[in-house]
Amino acid sequence: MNDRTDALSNLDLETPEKPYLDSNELIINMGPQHPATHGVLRVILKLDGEKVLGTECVIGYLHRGVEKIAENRTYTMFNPYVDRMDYVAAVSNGLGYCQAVEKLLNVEAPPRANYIRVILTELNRIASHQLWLGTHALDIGAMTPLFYTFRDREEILKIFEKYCGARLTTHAFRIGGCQYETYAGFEKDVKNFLAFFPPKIDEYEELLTGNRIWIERTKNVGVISAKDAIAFGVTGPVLRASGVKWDIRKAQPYANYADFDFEIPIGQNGDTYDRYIVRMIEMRQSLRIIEQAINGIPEGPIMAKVPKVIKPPVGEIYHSIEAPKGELGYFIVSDGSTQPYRVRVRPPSFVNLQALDIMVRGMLVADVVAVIGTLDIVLGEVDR
Amino acid sequence: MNSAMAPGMTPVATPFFFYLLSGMAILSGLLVITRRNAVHSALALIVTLLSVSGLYFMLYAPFVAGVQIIVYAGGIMVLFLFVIMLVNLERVIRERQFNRMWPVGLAAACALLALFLSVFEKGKSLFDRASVPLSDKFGPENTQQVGIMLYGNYMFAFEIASLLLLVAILGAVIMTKKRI
Amino acid sequence: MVDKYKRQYGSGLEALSYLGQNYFNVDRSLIPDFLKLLRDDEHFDYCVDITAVHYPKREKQFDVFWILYSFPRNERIRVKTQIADGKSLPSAVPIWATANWLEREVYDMFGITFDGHPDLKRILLPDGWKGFPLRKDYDILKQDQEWVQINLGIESGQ
Amino acid sequence: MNALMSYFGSKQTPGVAGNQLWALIYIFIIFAGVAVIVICMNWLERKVLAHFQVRIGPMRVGPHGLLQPFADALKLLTKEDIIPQEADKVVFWMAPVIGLLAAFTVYIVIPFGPTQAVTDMNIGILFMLGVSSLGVLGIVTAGWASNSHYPLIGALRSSAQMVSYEVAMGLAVVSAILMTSLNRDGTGTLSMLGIVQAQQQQGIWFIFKFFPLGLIAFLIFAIAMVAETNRAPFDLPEAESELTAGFHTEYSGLRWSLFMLGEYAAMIAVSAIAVTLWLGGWMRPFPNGLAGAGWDFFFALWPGLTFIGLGGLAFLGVVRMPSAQFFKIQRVGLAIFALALAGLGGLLIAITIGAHYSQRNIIASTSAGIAYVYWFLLKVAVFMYLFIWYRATWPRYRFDQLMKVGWKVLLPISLGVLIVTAIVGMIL
Repeated sequence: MNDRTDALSNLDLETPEKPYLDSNELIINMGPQHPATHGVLRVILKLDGEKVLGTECVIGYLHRGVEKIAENRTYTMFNPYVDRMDYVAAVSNGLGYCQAVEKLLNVEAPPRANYIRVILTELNRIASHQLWLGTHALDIGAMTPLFYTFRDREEILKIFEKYCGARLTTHAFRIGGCQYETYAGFEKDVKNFLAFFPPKIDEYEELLTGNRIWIERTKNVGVISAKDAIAFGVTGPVLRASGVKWDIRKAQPYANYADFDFEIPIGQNGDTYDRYIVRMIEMRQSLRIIEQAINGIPEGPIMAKVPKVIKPPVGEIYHSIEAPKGELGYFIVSDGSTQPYRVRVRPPSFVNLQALDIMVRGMLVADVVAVIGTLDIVLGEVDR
Repeated sequence: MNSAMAPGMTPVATPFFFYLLSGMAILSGLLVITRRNAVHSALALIVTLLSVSGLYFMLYAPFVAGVQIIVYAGGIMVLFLFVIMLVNLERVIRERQFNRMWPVGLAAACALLALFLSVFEKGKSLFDRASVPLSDKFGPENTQQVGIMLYGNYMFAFEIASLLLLVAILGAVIMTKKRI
Repeated sequence: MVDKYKRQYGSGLEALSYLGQNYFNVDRSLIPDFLKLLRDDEHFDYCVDITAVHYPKREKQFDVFWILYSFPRNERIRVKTQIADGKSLPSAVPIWATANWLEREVYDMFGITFDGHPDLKRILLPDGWKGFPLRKDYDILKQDQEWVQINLGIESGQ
Repeated sequence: MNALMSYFGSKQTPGVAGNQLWALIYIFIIFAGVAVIVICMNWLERKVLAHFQVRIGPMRVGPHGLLQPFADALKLLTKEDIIPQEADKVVFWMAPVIGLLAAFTVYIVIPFGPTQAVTDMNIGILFMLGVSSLGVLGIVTAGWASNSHYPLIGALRSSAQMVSYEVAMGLAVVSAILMTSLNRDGTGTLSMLGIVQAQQQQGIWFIFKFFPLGLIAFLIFAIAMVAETNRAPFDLPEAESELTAGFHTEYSGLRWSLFMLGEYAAMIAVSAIAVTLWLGGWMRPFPNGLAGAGWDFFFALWPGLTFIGLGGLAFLGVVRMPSAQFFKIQRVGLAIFALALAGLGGLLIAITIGAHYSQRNIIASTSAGIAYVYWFLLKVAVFMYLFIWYRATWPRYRFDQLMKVGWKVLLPISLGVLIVTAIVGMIL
């Protein structure tokens, strides 16, 4: 495969003034098989000793042509495919897609369905952040949080499994509402989780938040200013850690997020530590939303009146939601047939990953790992 | 406290170990200058240094032997390797191993050898050739003797040397670091 | 805002709305200037997405979309233009840094080139791949057999 | 036979006494013992780490995974031996051997007891520091010989790290050596035995000497020794998430296991230095405060009681094991293991009691020797546990931070401690 040399020849980054000893720049290939790239990401690093002079991401190893598949499936048939993009936040993916098609059809999901959707999506946000925390901490060298977070993530996955039979690729929602009524004991399970989880967050924080080494490894590492973050289209916790108070759940509420009272945490420095803190607070805020939702869940139908064969009128729609990783958008073009003419997914991980280069320039190799972790990318979504 | 020269201690197979160690030192010394690969040379040099350190042990000079290991083999050679690994070896390997100056170098080496031999011959009378261990002349503990010598008789020279080293360290830091 | 631009650009610009979402249909010739105006004067400082749609039967085969968002206005907007196959568009990288990868993906999938892009090459597909998979004439089962045989050492990828 | 028996009752280590037979026996015991301890450490580390992390660790091979390390060793020995094509074959082959040799050579001067050492050297501690500093050569050459970028970066990191921390480590050691000279005739010693004997004579472990000076020097050493052995949180040379496996990325099978053996042997060796220098070496707790034949006997019973206790723990495992037929073999195995442990404990107690009542030289010196080795190893075991604890708790330092800690924090403090110790020593 000669795409290695191609990639290297395109890596024309300016070299700093010549050092006294004529030592070569080191070019190392991080990935596609590497313990810290969270999948099959390949980063070509140009190093001066340990210092990063520049990076180049090579992606696409997991490209499955999701957007092409969509054009050859009906609207309903495509629904399970979106679970396979960001496979740690499958519920969010499904919500975004279902709502986009509902918008195109001009139907509203009934209130009870919206409540179920909010509860499951927020649970999924917590699960996604847990997975992020465990792997991020492992990248920085702390082994133990990984096991703690996976232990507690299990409780969420159990709820998913009981609700829809799947743990990871849930396919929980349908166009127009939810397929399944909540199972008996759903309310109890969720309430148990609400009581169970806050002490566990304290436990994670005890291991990391005040830890000197953790602070040294994350403070002022991978800094991205608010201006740069916006220019690079970075969204989600990464944007908020840079001090931009923007969350689609608040800015342009979808489902029934407008009914709930919650806060958007923001950071100041835009460094890895702030992103860590922001996500930790987000988990607590998600718990708040779930608590309000489970207490206020109304009775009623869970499915809107949707035709058996979904044939939206000709037109195009863009709908986006706040996925755990950032803005997840669906741009759907309908030609009036049963199959979408074009589905474009705006993946948060893909866009956020682009900022890796400016975040790690001038830092050390160890920081690249920390920053990849803190961007919280899922390669299934980057490559689609 | 026991020392290496306690009465009960009897050296084993001294000539054998002497020839083994000096043979190793000479052989690896030759390897140092004949290997094309600088890392191999450096490794051979480490073997030389360790053999010489073994010889020091046999001369009842454990302190010198220990310092030889810790400073040369453990410290300086590691830095050597560090630097060698960073420079581009491929170019070095392609170059000629000996340049045109080698007859001059050989002549200089022979002259040095002659000098050593003459000093050895002339100075024979200075050294007692009786087979007493060297250290017995100075006292029971070689290490303590080294300390007393360094901080007593040669205090001034020692301090001058350390000052020189300090200047060298500062110079190196200033030369390599543009911004302190 | 709409009126102002209509006056400025005349027939090159159409302001439309569908299901409550606003979009501009603009002429290809307005493209870099209008996007720049939107960013500088109207604070559409966040480029959400750049994508394209292929209509093989039309003369100008491609619709290219810029989905923009403005933080101060809390408003989304779409800019849409049509170009023919083989024609290129000016790159939006100088306007929004994020356009870099997004345009690469459009190039990768549709073969639309962007002038002034710093590093326009394939992003998701391998560098040597032939064909642009999201065009309508590219069948879902189609693959670059030659590439698969050379690089993966197998007869077929299916 | 004479040489064999003359050792008992001797007041010198075999090396010093010129007793080559016993020197060889000790070398053999130490080699085999370290290998066995490393294997046990492997099991213990996995088990302890697992329990830190709400897991249970190895459970399948043998009862409670007791045979796991042996299965691992077998697997590593039989694995295919891969040498990368572009590697420098000779150096690649030599590197693990260098590391292992350096790690094992230091054991000849470690005093497990006043006579329980291969030999005693005038420059014991210097020799230990010197030889253990050779261990870095194994890592550097391994990284270079692999001819690959990750190992090279690992090797560069490790050489810089080990050379840097050796400085602070050496200065901390010097302040302990200074303390040995605070006796009547004012001469200190570099001999490992001499350092412990100095603590015995002064009636205090050096960790408590001139409180807090000894403690600070000890802590500096304790930090530096983690860095020296490349363990978490200073495990940058083999940082998994950054450099895959650092300097041994290209190694597999037997060669890889030699690195592991070397790493654990080095961990034990540096812990032994710490124990010797600051924690009174082989001495039992309160040798002066709780003196007398009764106390001696009480503390001499500890080794036997420990093994009986371990046997009891294993027996508890037998009782708690499910009663299904499937576990029968495991139950029997664990019960035999428990009995063996308890039997060993009983034997040790018998020797102790025998030594208490009998005057035979061989029993008395054996009993004393067991006690010395026991206390020494117990103290080393505490450090081993700490190594695992660190690994479970802390994230990894970054390279520049590591250097900062080494040069800007540890080095000035250790220099300061050295100077203050010298001044205080002169005044007193």
